[in-house]
Amino acid sequence: MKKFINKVNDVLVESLSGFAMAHQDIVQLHLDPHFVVRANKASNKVALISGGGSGHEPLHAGFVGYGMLDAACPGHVFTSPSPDQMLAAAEAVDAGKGVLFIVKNYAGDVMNFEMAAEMLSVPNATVLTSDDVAVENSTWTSGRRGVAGTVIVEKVVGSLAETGADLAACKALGDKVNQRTGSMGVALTSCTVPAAGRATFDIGDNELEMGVGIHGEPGRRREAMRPADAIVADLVAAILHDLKPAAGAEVLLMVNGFAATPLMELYLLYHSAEKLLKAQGLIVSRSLVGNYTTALDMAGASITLCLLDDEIKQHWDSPVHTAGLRRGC
Amino acid sequence: MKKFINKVNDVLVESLSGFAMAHQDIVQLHLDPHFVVRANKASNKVALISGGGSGHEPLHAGFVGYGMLDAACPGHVFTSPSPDQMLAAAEAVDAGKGVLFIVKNYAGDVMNFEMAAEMLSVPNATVLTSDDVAVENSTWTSGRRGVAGTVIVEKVVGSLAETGADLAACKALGDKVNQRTGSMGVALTSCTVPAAGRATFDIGDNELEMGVGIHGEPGRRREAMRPADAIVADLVAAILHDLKPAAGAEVLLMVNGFAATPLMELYLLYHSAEKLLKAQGLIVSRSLVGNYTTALDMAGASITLCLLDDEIKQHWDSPVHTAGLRRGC
Amino acid sequence: MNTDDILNAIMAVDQALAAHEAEIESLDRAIGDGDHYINISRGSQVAVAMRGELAALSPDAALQKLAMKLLSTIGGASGPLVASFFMGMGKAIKEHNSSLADVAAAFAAGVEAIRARGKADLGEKTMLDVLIPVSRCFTELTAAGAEPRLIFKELKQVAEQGMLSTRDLVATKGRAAFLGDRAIGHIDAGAKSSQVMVSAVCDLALQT
Amino acid sequence: MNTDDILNAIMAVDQALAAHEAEIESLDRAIGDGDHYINISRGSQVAVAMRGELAALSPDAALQKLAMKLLSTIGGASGPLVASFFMGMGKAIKEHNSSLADVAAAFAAGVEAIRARGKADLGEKTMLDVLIPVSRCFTELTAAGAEPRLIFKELKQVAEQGMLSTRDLVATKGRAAFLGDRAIGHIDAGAKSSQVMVSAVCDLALQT
Ligand SMILES: Nc1ncnc2c1ncn2[C@@H]1O[C@H](COP(=O)(O)OP(=O)(O)O)[C@@H](O)[C@H]1O
Ligand SMILES: Nc1ncnc2c1ncn2[C@@H]1O[C@H](COP(=O)(O)OP(=O)(O)O)[C@@H](O)[C@H]1O
Ligand SMILES: [Mg+2]
Ligand SMILES: [Mg+2]
Ligand SMILES: [Mg+2]
Ligand SMILES: [Mg+2]
Repeated sequence: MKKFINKVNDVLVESLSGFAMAHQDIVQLHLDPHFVVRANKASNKVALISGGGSGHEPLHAGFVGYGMLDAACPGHVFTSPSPDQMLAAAEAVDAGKGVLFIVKNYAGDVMNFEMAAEMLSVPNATVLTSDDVAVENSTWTSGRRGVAGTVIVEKVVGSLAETGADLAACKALGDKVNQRTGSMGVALTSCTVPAAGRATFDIGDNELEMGVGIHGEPGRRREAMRPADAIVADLVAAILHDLKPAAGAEVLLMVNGFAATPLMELYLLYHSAEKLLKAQGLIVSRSLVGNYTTALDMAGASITLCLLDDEIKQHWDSPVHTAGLRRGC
Repeated sequence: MKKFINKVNDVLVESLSGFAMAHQDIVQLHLDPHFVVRANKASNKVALISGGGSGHEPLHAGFVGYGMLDAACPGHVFTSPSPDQMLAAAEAVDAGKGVLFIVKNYAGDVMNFEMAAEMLSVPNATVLTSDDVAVENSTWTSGRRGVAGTVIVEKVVGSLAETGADLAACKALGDKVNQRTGSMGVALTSCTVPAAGRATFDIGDNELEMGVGIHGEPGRRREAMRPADAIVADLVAAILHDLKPAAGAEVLLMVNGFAATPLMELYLLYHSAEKLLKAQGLIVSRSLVGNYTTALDMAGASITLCLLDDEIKQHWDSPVHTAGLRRGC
Repeated sequence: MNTDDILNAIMAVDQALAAHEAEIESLDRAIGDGDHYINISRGSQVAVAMRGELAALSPDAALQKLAMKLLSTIGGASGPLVASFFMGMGKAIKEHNSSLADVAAAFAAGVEAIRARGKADLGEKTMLDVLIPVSRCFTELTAAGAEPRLIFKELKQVAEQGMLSTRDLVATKGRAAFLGDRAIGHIDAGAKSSQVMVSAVCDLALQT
Repeated sequence: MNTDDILNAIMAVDQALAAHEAEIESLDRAIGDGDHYINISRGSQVAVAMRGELAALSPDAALQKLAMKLLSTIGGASGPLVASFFMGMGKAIKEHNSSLADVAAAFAAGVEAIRARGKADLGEKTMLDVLIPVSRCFTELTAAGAEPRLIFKELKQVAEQGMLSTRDLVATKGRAAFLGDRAIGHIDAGAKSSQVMVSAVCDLALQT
């Protein structure tokens, strides 16, 4: 393992501290318990709080700021944060209109946020994101994973919350966006958890993992490396199979890097995916390409599609000012 | 070599096409010869044109747009573009106030831009960036390499050009920023040029290359992997030795990823560097952390310092709207 | 049972986990995300560090305090589950001098709290495949008035069987659930760490 | 020399470069950025593809046209240098039926154009360490009225020596200049490709 770190146990606090120093105009960091809030507390709006294991940067702390989150609770690497973090964050950012938790659907995150929600005295609700189509939903499992589509949920609900909408409306929009969003990822290399010191999984020089999770969880299948167009065709087919868009539907196309894949390749994937979607009669009217929901140092990428409607478009296009996403202000 | 590509010869055009599709609100792509211009041509300003070998994305095409470049000329991977590209780009973006070329100091880039400048009928000037302190300047070499500091030059001069300043003023500011900027990089892995199909250099599992270039050129020395703080101390010392800032000087601190190093580690490096600079009595008042001048798929990072003054600060802070950097609009 | 027994159990559990680090880690790497040992040992280490504070408290208060600390320390899926266990046990245990039957009842309450929190049951390839059988056996044997040494020996065996039983299961809870059939053939990390902890406490009881 | 000779030389150069792909590539990887073979062969391939167009032109026009195409095709450091060579040669060559001495003079003009463009000279560990000695020898031998077969054999040797001479040099131009002493011990890629091209053209001349 070769990483820019000092002591394994200091990685999280040093990295969060650097993040807060570099973006002191946008965020403020609290330690023990760890959470990140906006530099300027918002008033008269539903407070949006997300969080999860670290290692997915810029998710979630990178999306704290005007137009997106009010607070983020970073856990240890790939480990859900604990309820004391959510409680302290909620106390800091509650502005009298309640708290909406945005939680990626993993057992650990769900249970920790659930316990925080139970202990919290302020009105609150939770949106669970579960956009990863690699794992089929079924009644007897805990359901699909939340991955890069979470960024879209945070952006869109974040925008609605700035308008002063109430808790129920924010939750409803979050659930709607989640239902209209599907993602699937592919890994070319494993990631390495600093504390573990070695690769999470082994993968051959000519192999890829189709449907991989953002923690390096195995996906649908291991297969031989193929041209980008063939990989994209499989990812897009799996997502469309799940979302079943109407003919001529308008979509947001996101190509998300897992951290070690260069922008040059991400744009090449975008080109391949947009061509394919157009050929299938879909209208790609919004895009996002870059490293937004990463998997430590994994080489790989995911494709996310979100079925747009006027409400989602309006809130996608609105101004946002965070470390990880900024437009219009 | 595992990359998301189709045919090696199609990488550049497919990637540029994806870039242009994803950012059609900002840029427009021309092929044969290849260049990228703003979606909306600017008027009554000096036209800023940069370019260089591809593989450093978002540099340069990612910085085309309001407040930065008017055009970018992407060459093949790690290969200077050719004069016909600069000539076509200049013809497309010249707005009657002349053309300023911003060129990283490599023999190939210098000669190709020089030939274009000689053939161009429009008044023009060139800023050569040469911020890499890893290679000592000397009278008998072609001088230092231009690396991540180029982004600062493009941002600052881009802002001045929007005010309608003339060609001489734009060139003067570009030269000033370049003189006040120093960078040094470190590689943990090699990069792999798609057409070559294998790593540019070999490096051990416990080694780093101190002073590496953004094409994988060897740096000052190969050494054993060390803690982040020790690496940062060497990078910062080399830059300060070169820039020799006055006590209490105000600086911009940039931590630039070479593509495969996660944001978590870049922020950890930022933390280490800012602490060190503060301890030396410097004031870190501006920051930039992320993948801005990459080296294909290399794991590694560089640190850049720019000595600020009021003029540079004003133009650093001003609005910019490009695919790779956006603020204030 | 008194607070001293809790303190000794904490030490025994911490040491036993450390002795099984590589094994637990590699199980979670195979079908989870590789951090289970890190999470659970972060918990056991903080528990060890708390022994001074806990010593002054009654067993119920000690377990409650421990639960809250573990809740804010462990994180991940195991954090809320382990914390729920000690909360449940702390609520159920007598203030002082619990009998073995009392401890069995409190243990059952702890396991029930895990079930409630994780909405899982026997056969879902989780720590419950160790804890539910252990709890049932503990309750039955104490109710039948079995000899303590026999009870602890038996519980170790039941824990071992439960742990091994997860090998052939498909997971329907936790990260391994994402794998479908691909999880078959791997023992669940949480089941292994639970078996290690149960064994360590039983060994402690057998020594004294 | 006529246009046919240029077309034949293009074929010969393209084949010779291809035969030395691995060697040239690895030299630029060692002390450059690894793309010299790709750059130069992109040029030779486009030249091959242009043979139809060039056939109708006089040698001077053909060389000028080739130069402009190479300028927009090769890129990198070698693009402007190679293009300058053919521009310089094209300006200097006679319209038709050049003698060997005319060709030597035109070659010298091409090499001079590289020097002017790259601001480099002998001993800076570049392609000029092949081209300058070859050009000097070519001029001298034709001036002395030497027999063509002897001239071409001699030029091949001079090219080889020039190429080998770069091994012990420190580079002061091009990417290898960033390396300082670390470039010692490696042959320059541009010197190698130049030697391969010179040799290929000499072999062609020797065959006919
Ligand atoms: N719903 C659940 N009920 C009971 N145990 C569970 C549940 N979900 C997960 N587990 C247990 O937690 C263990 C994983 O814990 P850990 O690795 O610490 O957390 P994470 O899965 O968040 O990385 C699994 O091996 C399993 O035994
Ligand atoms: N100023 C110069 N004058 C003459 N030759 C040069 C000069 N700079 C570089 N070269 C030659 O160009 C070669 C490198 O060409 P190439 O690899 O195609 O370009 P780049 O260095 O841009 O990658 C070097 O090996 C050297 O022989
Ligand atoms: Mg985890
Ligand atoms: Mg090159
Ligand atoms: Mg785990
Ligand atoms: Mg080269």
